[in-house]
Amino acid sequence: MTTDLGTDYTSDEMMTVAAARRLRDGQSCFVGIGLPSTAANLARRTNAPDLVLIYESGTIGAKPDLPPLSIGDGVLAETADAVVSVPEIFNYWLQPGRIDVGFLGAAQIDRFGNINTTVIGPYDDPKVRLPGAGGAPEIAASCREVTVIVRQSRRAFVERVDFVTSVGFGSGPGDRERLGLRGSGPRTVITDLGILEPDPVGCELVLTHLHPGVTLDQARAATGWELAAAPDLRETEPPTPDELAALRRLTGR
Amino acid sequence: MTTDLGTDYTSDEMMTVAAARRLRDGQSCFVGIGLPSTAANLARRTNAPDLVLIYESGTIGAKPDLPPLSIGDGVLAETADAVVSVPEIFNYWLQPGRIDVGFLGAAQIDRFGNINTTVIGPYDDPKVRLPGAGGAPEIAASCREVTVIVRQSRRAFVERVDFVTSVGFGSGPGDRERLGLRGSGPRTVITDLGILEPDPVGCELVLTHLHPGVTLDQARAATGWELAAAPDLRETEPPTPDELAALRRLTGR
Amino acid sequence: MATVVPLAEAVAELVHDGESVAMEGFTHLIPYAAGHEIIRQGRRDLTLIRMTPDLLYDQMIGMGCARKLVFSWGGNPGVGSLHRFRDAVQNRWPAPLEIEEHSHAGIANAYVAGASGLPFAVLRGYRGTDLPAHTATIKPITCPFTGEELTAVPAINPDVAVVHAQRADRRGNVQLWGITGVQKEAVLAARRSLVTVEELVDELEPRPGAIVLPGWAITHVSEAPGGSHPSYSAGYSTRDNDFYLAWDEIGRDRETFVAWMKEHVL
Amino acid sequence: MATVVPLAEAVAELVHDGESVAMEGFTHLIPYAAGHEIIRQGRRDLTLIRMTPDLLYDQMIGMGCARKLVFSWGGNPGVGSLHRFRDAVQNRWPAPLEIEEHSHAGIANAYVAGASGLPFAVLRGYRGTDLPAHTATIKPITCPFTGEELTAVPAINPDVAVVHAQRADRRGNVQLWGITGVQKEAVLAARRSLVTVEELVDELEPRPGAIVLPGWAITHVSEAPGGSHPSYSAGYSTRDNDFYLAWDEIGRDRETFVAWMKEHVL
Repeated sequence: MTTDLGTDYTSDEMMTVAAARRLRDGQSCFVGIGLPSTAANLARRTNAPDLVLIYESGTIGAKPDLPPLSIGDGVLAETADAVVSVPEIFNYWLQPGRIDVGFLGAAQIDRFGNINTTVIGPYDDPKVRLPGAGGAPEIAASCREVTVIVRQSRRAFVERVDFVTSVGFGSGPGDRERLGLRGSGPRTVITDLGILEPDPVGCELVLTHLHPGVTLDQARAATGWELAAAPDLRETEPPTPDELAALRRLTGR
Repeated sequence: MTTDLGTDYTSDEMMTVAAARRLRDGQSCFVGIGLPSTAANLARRTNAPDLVLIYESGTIGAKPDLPPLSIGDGVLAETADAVVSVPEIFNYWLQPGRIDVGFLGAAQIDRFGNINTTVIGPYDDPKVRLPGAGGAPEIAASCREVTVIVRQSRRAFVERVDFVTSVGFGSGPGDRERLGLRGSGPRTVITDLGILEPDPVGCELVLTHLHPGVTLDQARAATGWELAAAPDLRETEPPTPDELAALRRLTGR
Repeated sequence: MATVVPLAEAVAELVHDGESVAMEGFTHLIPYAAGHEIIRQGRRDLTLIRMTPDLLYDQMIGMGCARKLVFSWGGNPGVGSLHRFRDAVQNRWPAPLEIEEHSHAGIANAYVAGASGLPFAVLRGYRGTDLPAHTATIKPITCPFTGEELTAVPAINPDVAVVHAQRADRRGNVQLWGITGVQKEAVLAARRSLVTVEELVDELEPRPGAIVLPGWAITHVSEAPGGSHPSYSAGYSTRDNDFYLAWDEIGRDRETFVAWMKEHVL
Repeated sequence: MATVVPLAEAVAELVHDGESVAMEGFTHLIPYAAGHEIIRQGRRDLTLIRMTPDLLYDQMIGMGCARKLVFSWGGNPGVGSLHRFRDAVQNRWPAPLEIEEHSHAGIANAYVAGASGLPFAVLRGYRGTDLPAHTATIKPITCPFTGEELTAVPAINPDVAVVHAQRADRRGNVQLWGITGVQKEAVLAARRSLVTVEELVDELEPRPGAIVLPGWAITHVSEAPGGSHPSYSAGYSTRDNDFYLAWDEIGRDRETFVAWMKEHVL
């Protein structure tokens, strides 16, 4: 391990490390596939060894050696504390709000943290037909809090999503309560440029952290709304050599 | 085995044998505890070796050596094809109407085959507080047909039950359909004196069989309503030596 | 994460006067040791919830722990009546007992709703019976697609659920097998939970038919070997059917009952 | 009691043009062999139901079997898009594809209702999303006890359910383990059912984590070793992740796709 490891990392690596750090030891985490799964698995190897990973395939407490390609790879069942049916994972485990953190990706996200993974363009004549909802609407509704991991660009960060697949803060304050959604919504959006968090009053996502080397102008240029910065905008701690080494063992880079 | 075995049997044995004969091989049978369980287990040893016994404890295809004392004895789970949760046995197996026969007991039964296992006397100030419903209301509603096993007496066979725990034909024709009950109701009531079946037009229980040695007057004296006899009232075949031997192996008599 | 504590401590911490307590175990794995500890600690005014009250609630009712019983079948399975339960309902001894009466399907689904974070469950049940006239927690509901009328029951969310299981590891992950009844639902529906186990082990070896309740969904685990007697724990004990038969006599008479409880439980 | 018949015969008997077919298996145990047989038999106008269409329905849609798709997540897990599905929705190739779109929780509960003989299921779901505006089978429902508004979905009761499992005995009792998804519900919700298995055995040896579907609840069982590839059957095979990655290229282009299907399936 060389000393310049600390600066030799990609923006995706920074994003994954920043996401992993948000998980606290002993929490339960409902994990979406892709970037969220990599970040959750990294957390289990760094700051949160007793993180409980829950996949919608019904595996509770999975301990995969490597992040699985799908949410139902064999290693998840083999290493889980319990494997339950798909109806049970949604009804008994997700729906009552007993899971601490939902980790989601997004194709589009808007200023109120609403997520689109359904269509770009009109629903009945889509420009791009995306995979759809999966477990996301109910993960976004029911987990105590939600962390979204998504690369930042004007295509993805839009004023208003083309289709609300999963509700963030709807059209603003009070909407989650009005809709009867039990979780507190997207508390953190982690991108390859920085970290956004909802303004406690207006629920709008504002920039609270920039990753090292990224400027506020760059973040604004990659956002489809007038991105506000928090008064105490900070720089993310770069990945430590240990974090980076653990991540690269996971991703095989 | 001696030749006079055929006549040396009790009225309870006649009742149990008559009940067992009603089960056909390969049927599925939701079994209540007590007399129904003994009869169903006898059927598995005589005319219906592939009878599927289902107990409300969640055991499907149990093959006990001896009739269990409770509906949850260990032997039921150990010998079952599948053991499922109690919610599952009621929701996935009983409720959709996929079980052929429900085998029930009763404290009171009335002329329309309604069953009381809840209270004798007023509900709020009962003369006798009975165990209550258990699985019976939904067994009576959902099995394709129901067989009731109950000793015949004026105390048990009443004009109108004190409390409808499980619906037979309600107050007469059309009631089951109106209530949305899917099964065809109590097709057979087997007692220690004979067999009653519902009149196809009026749904009233009428006597179709007398057990050997029992008279119509005796049956009427043990019935709290004007008991009608079927035009072709027949005598039940007495227990065969094989049936009796199998039953006594079961009951340890 | 569940913490492993002695039974007396767990009961003292989790079960309080006036609360609702669900003790489940369908014939199998009935948590007698925990129930006896609740009796010894003199809890009062409990709302006892259980599909099949069994001898356990007969004892708790007879010792005056209960104000209300929510149940679906109150008998001694295969034997006959629960005499203490009957005495409370018919003669208000030792105290009046309010009852909320259901069918098995109704209570099972009410637990499912409770475990699922829903306010109610829907079933084909109760229709045409006299139960809805006496139980306020049974209401009609109409299918928004077909217009068909079905039945709704409200969720059961007890203050405490108590169940017995075969094993737990030291992190409080619980393993049970055989007839598992409605125990998972009761634990997941409850605000707090206590699982007594036959044995604490270092590692939960996978077993056919076993389910695992993760420790993070449980409050406390207590070791209580033999804690399901006269019920049983598959793999550890068999049902003491003789005791169930004998209870018919013990429970029938108030004095015999109290003397037995003094000698064997208090 | 299920009868054990060859796969081609089972498909010919059970799957008819214009019917609704649910093929389930959540990542694990996806019934590819049966799906390919349906393609070979040239079924048309099917309503295909499946939580995660996966490559299987991408193939069936691309080969023109489907008139309608009921689903909740139409992607190549961990890889990206299903290009044949996208081409059908965006460009109506090879035929227009009607879609009925849900969330996982919604479809899972619709199967539960179907298996339970109920006309609908209740969940905390969809609220605030744009799905109800586009999917007629999502409606509000009010709790009769609390007045709270929740969501209802109608039961799914397919004409046929097709699943893959590890083993069956000669009486058609089926055993599966690992991730068992929504397969039990799909089979119990369906009017007819087909289970393909890796292996027929004389006796189903109990196994940790295994569930058993009794033969009397199944229509047909067919032996299809390797029948879940490129998905997997725990204990028999591992997921062919390379194939899932390779499919992204194969499925992207119409001609490449048709050529591949001709060579490997037809």
